[in-house]
Amino acid sequence: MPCGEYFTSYGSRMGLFRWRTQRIALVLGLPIPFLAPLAVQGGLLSTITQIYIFAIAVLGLNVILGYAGEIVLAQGAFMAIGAYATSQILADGLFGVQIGLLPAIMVGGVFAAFVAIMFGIPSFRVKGFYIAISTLALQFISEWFFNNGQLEWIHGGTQQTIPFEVGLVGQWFTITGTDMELYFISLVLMLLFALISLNLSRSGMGKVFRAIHDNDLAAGVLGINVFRNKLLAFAIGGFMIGVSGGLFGYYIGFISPDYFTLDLTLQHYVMLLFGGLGRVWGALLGVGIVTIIQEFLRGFLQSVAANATSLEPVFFGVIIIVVLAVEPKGVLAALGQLKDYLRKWPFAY
Amino acid sequence: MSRDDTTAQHPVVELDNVEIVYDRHFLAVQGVSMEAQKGDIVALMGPNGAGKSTILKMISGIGLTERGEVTRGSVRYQGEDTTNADTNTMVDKGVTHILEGRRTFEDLTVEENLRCGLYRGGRRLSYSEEDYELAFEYFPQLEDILDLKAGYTSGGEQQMLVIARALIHRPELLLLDEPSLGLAPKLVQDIFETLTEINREEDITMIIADQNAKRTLEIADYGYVLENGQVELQDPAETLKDREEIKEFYLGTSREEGRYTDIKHYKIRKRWT
Amino acid sequence: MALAGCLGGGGGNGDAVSVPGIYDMSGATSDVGKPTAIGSRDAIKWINENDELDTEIDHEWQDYSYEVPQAKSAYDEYTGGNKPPAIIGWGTSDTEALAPSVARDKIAYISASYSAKLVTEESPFNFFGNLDYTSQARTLLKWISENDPDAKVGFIFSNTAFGKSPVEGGRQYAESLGLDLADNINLSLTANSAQSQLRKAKNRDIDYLIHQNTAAPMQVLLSDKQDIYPELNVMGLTYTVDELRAQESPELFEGVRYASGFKVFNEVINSDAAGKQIIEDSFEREGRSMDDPSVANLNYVRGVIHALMALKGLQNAQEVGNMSSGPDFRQGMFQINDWNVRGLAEPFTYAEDDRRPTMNGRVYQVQDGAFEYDTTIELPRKDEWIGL
Amino acid sequence: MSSDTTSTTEPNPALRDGPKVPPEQSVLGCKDVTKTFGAVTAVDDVSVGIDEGEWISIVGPNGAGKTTLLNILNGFYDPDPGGQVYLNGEDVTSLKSFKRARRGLGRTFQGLELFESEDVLENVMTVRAVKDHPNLLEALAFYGPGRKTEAQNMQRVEEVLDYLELWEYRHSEIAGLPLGIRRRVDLARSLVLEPDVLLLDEAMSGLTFDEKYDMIRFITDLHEQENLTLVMIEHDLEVVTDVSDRMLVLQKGGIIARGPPGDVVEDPEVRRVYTGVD
Amino acid sequence: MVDASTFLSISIAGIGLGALYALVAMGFSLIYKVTGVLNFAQGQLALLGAYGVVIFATPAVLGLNLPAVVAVLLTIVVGLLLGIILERVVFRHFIGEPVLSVIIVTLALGGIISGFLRFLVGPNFMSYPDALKPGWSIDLPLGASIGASFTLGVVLSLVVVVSLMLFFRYTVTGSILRAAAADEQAAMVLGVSIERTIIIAWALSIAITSIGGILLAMASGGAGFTIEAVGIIIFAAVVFGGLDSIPGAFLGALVVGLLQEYGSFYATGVIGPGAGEIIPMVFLLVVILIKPRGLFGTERIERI
Repeated sequence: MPCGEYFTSYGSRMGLFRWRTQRIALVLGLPIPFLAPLAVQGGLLSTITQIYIFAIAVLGLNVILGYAGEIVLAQGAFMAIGAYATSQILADGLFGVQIGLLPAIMVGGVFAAFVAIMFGIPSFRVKGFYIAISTLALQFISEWFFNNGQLEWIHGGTQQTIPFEVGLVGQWFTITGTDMELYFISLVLMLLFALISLNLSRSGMGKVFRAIHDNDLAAGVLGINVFRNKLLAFAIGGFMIGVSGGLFGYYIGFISPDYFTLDLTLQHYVMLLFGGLGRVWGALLGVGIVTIIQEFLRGFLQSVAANATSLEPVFFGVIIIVVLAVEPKGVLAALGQLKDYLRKWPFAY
Repeated sequence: MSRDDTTAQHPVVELDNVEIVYDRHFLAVQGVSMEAQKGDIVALMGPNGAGKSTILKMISGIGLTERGEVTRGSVRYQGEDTTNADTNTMVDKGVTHILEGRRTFEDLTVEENLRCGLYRGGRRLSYSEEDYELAFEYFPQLEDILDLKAGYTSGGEQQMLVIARALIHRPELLLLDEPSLGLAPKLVQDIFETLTEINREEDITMIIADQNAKRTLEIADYGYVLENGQVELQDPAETLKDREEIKEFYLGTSREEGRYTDIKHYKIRKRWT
Repeated sequence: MALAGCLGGGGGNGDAVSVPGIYDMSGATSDVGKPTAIGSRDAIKWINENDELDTEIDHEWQDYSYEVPQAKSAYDEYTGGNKPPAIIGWGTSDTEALAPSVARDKIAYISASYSAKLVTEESPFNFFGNLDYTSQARTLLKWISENDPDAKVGFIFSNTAFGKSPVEGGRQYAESLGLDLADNINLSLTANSAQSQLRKAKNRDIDYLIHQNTAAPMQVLLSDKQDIYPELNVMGLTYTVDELRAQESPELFEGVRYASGFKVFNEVINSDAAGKQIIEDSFEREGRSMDDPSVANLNYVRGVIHALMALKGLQNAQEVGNMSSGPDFRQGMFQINDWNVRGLAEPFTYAEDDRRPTMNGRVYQVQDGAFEYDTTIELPRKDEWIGL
Repeated sequence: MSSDTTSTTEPNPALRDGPKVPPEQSVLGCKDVTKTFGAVTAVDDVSVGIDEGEWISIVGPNGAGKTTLLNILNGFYDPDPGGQVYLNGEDVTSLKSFKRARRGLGRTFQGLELFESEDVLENVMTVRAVKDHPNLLEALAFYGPGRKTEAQNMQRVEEVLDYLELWEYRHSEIAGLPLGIRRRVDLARSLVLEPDVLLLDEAMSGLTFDEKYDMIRFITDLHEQENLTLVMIEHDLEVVTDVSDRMLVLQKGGIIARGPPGDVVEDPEVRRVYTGVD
Repeated sequence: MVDASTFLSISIAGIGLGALYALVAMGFSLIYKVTGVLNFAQGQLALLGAYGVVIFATPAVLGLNLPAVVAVLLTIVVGLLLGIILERVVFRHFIGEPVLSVIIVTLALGGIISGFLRFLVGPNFMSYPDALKPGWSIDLPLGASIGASFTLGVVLSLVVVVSLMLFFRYTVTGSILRAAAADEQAAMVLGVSIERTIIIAWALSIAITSIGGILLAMASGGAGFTIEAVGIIIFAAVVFGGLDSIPGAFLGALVVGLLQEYGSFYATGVIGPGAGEIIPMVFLLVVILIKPRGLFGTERIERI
């Protein structure tokens, strides 16, 4: 940010792209993901699609964790709920009506949001650690639930195949799940949720969330309905994570409870923390960087020794600890600090 | 003045042109020089944020845990250079810091709180009530509430407990940060009287940073007035009490009754309705 | 490096045929996945060295650590450009996740996931080289009905799709054999104790317990068995036991019966099977010891079988059409008839309407930490068993 | 403070009457309120009734239950069963604190409780945002009406910041501000909700004479111009006697005296337990 | 199905299992009580203990073949050392950081430990040496009996809970540890070395947890990665007992052990397989909803 430039109105301060450099970056940068499939294909395209899909889940986590400050360890469970609901709706329709892929995914998100709200209810009395472990319990219950054949009448089967050929909306715009289609669906949904997250963070609601995060006791006394807004954050976040789960299910074409384990939660935490809690761009950056590091790390470890890939969590564990110790606000904040430092240099304070 | 000239070769504490920086960029104190002679009570005065607490914290070393650092000048204790020494070192040398805000261990009983004061005397496993004798001498009330959780005691009792806990520690230099904050006027008087007594009887040097300049100056031998991280005034307490600016801003004795009743509404601005 | 590989697409050099591998070398099932992967890779190297095929087999592979997203991106990497005719995969997680994709892309997928569901019409491009899980259980049930017809039998399994897959079909078969059946018992994949399970078995007077699970819970079960119910006979399906386990704790595994469609490692080495040459040459080339059960075990044989299936499929595909076409490869597989996989397994036969390679189950018993061949049970090839 | 008037030795019975206004009809009041934490009784059977436009001060030694009483009045704590709280003549005992805040009960905090990670403007804007119940859809889309309210809110907030002379600090991070400014931000935050009754919990503690003077100036103006009802916890007896209409003295959770400040401070009982010999 | 003898043997199994959980749970409570760290890596620390013995006592990993007793002692010593290292390298940097950071650091630590073990030992179940597979058991009335590792678990966890309670209540060091937990700075100005108290707490906690891990492994004849799951199960125990209460953790663990055994024996027919693992989780949720403070937890009064 150039020094000396001040906003003249609150409106411009709340703008999505406040600085001219940001606008230029947008104009130059936005077409890149849309043109990317011209240059890349195969595994890399698939990896980028995964980045988009996980980015939605990480953005959802960002709403709950970054905005409302609740530690939720049930990414896997919410994604599973989204995926199974989506699969069931695609198979049987919603009340017998085939509503197509995108609506099905959205309804899947609603299911996840509903469960997220249920598990947000203890936040009426407790916070922090208790929410963390009750959602951890949810994770385990969810794995058990989807594995339990006796409950097939609810979840519709432990393992389900999602047909690739499906209408996008209703029976129209039929797609066959090619790399390219998956890429663009994921990209558009990811951009949509990124925009929603950005809006949320700059609107009054985002302020309310941040106030609760900062000081929930004072927030309550100052007229903020803490409980309701926490549940709202759970709902919005849960919805996004559920959508990501539904999309992931369609991307793979098959769902099974063991895709949605605690490891997924940890992975998303690494991504979010790396990019920076509470920042949309940070979350996106985190998902991208961590996925790329992961790819290179795996390749590198494989070349070292056959079983060296089991060291992957060791590397990520170390990264998390170092990031939290050195720059708890993530990479984006670190860049900002660097910029600040350069601007002030050579005066230390 | 209780200055003992035979042992006063070195002041107990001596700050020489000290600059303190917090968090690597926040300049809290610049170029402060001060000293406390053996057996004295030294008063630190000044508005909030002037650097009183910071100076105490850097003397006791606890400031290091808050990312504070003496970046220029030196701190000497009994003639030894102790600039940026950590709390453990300073405690071993006989410095005890009573932090702002009556920091009792709330979940521990009064007795267990006092027990923590025994720590310095070697990591003992056994102890008896005799160890607490010194505390009960000055604060006999504590004896009746030994089994009460500290969190359930009154503000005055908590302040007494904190001072008593420090006394058991047998310090040579006691740093007190806002001992009167939030206490009833009556209790403030009691506490300050007891502090004077301790200072006399146990020959413990004290540096007191307190908002209540009036009371502090009453018991102090020497006083420093800080503003914006610098020493504005310094003099023996007797002299300071008579200075006009002190009266005006800290003692409130220059004007008569009703300082706040005559507030002129000179800056009324447009209001929303 | 994976990313570098991605950029290259799934090509390979012009005259080579690509058969990529997606293995678990480091993930949750790597204890068995790794020797299997080594077996496949060794065998393909041997095939290339010995010019078994006109062209080279280009065998790129990735370790997907038993994680589905990685399996998917590995798959997309190998299929992004020119689609290979076949892929050698590994286990339940990658096989079932990729089954819809291989069906869509028409790529044969050879793996060691033996769920009977994989031979139904829903997954026409999946192939495996063993008895399906249910038929492994049927083999053991038939053995019981032949040797101890009055015994009471129970199933114990983990509460997962993998664990449950043989249960329904197995129970039906047991009933038809007139065996006395007890209620099912569950033992989690991550169990630390099997005490209550064994107490149930004891309460229900179960004589034979058929276990579908992985090796770790098997070990837990057997260890607790000694304290609680030592008289119990435990029988395991293919992933519950191998030479490494048996050798490590011979006293635990003593007497355990095991059913499989292919031979265990030492049996191959001590036979004159043609496939023995592959193993011996590979071990010599890589400087491995035949006495190291962490590689020299039945899983290695499993891997070799996968490579040989791929080779056979390619050879036959060349006859029916184009070697590098998935559908032709699949047709090629259906040319396989009564083929004993160079002496490594019971004869395999694949048909368009029945992709079960064999219905013959070899029963082994662990004695002193070694697998002793007992007998071969021949099951009828019933159509209604497909997918059950 | 002066003490030249000879004090009476008998406690003044007029200072031991009940609430001046019946709590049920008061703008803010409580009846028979008790609050215990485990073994400790923090507030012991207290009834208070505050008249519209009054300025009440609550004094008492630390731990006497002043803040707890305030917390009960604004709903942060529920009183033990049996006690009632009234706001504008209505029984609000079962109403959560955020609802009482929306009905015009403002409050500042002893410990400030500012949203530390935001700047001054955001701190105040956040509370203001509550006023018009942010709508989820508007928030997600952030179009038309949402932006407009945002701009209106901004205007109000600017007025308050201007009034409290905080304009120059509006983009400053909370953490680096001096205590006096932070206390003013806290006040600004409670003012944007446009309260009828304002609870001030040691709003001047730790301030220098100048800062106190400013603070009192702002509050006095509000009191006089807006007829704002004020309840203030304060240790500085000088301030209390100078500005407030009535005062309450709390001791061990109970009210030991209430009435005009001049009379109360001269009461021998109050001197014995609180003010001491001075 | 409910006959007295079976019920008794299941109850004993539950208490035995619960006693093993209790060791791990007390390790958790100890750390929380003293350092305020909510350790999500307890399961992995138990795992480390379990595999420590494998590493030292069987030649499979490092070629060592030490006697069992030496291996166990060495494992505990390694646990103590690890406590020191963790304080020095990791937790020192997180004094006073928000709960979130610390929870995530422990999650990361769990990943590091289990990843490292997987690399070192491989994912396999590793049998314990015979010396650590005691065959004896104590016969009880009604035909029930309690096995060696459970007996050891009950005895050791009792010893640990009693000595920790005495330590915290009656020694200067115990008071100091609690004081440091309540207010670090106030303890520091009394000459308390926070580093030392944290080191003591971590070393003790990891040592106790390691013993729990070793006994858990002994109960199933060897070490497997499944032991990690204990890290989740103990949450039910510590929440029920009250997070910072060591006797609470002990009792809670016994309750959870019983629930698990009763659940898997009596409830699988009703609510499906895996009931034994799920019932403690549901129990945990119920406790959080109804009595989050647990049985003996300290009540925190929220102040503003």
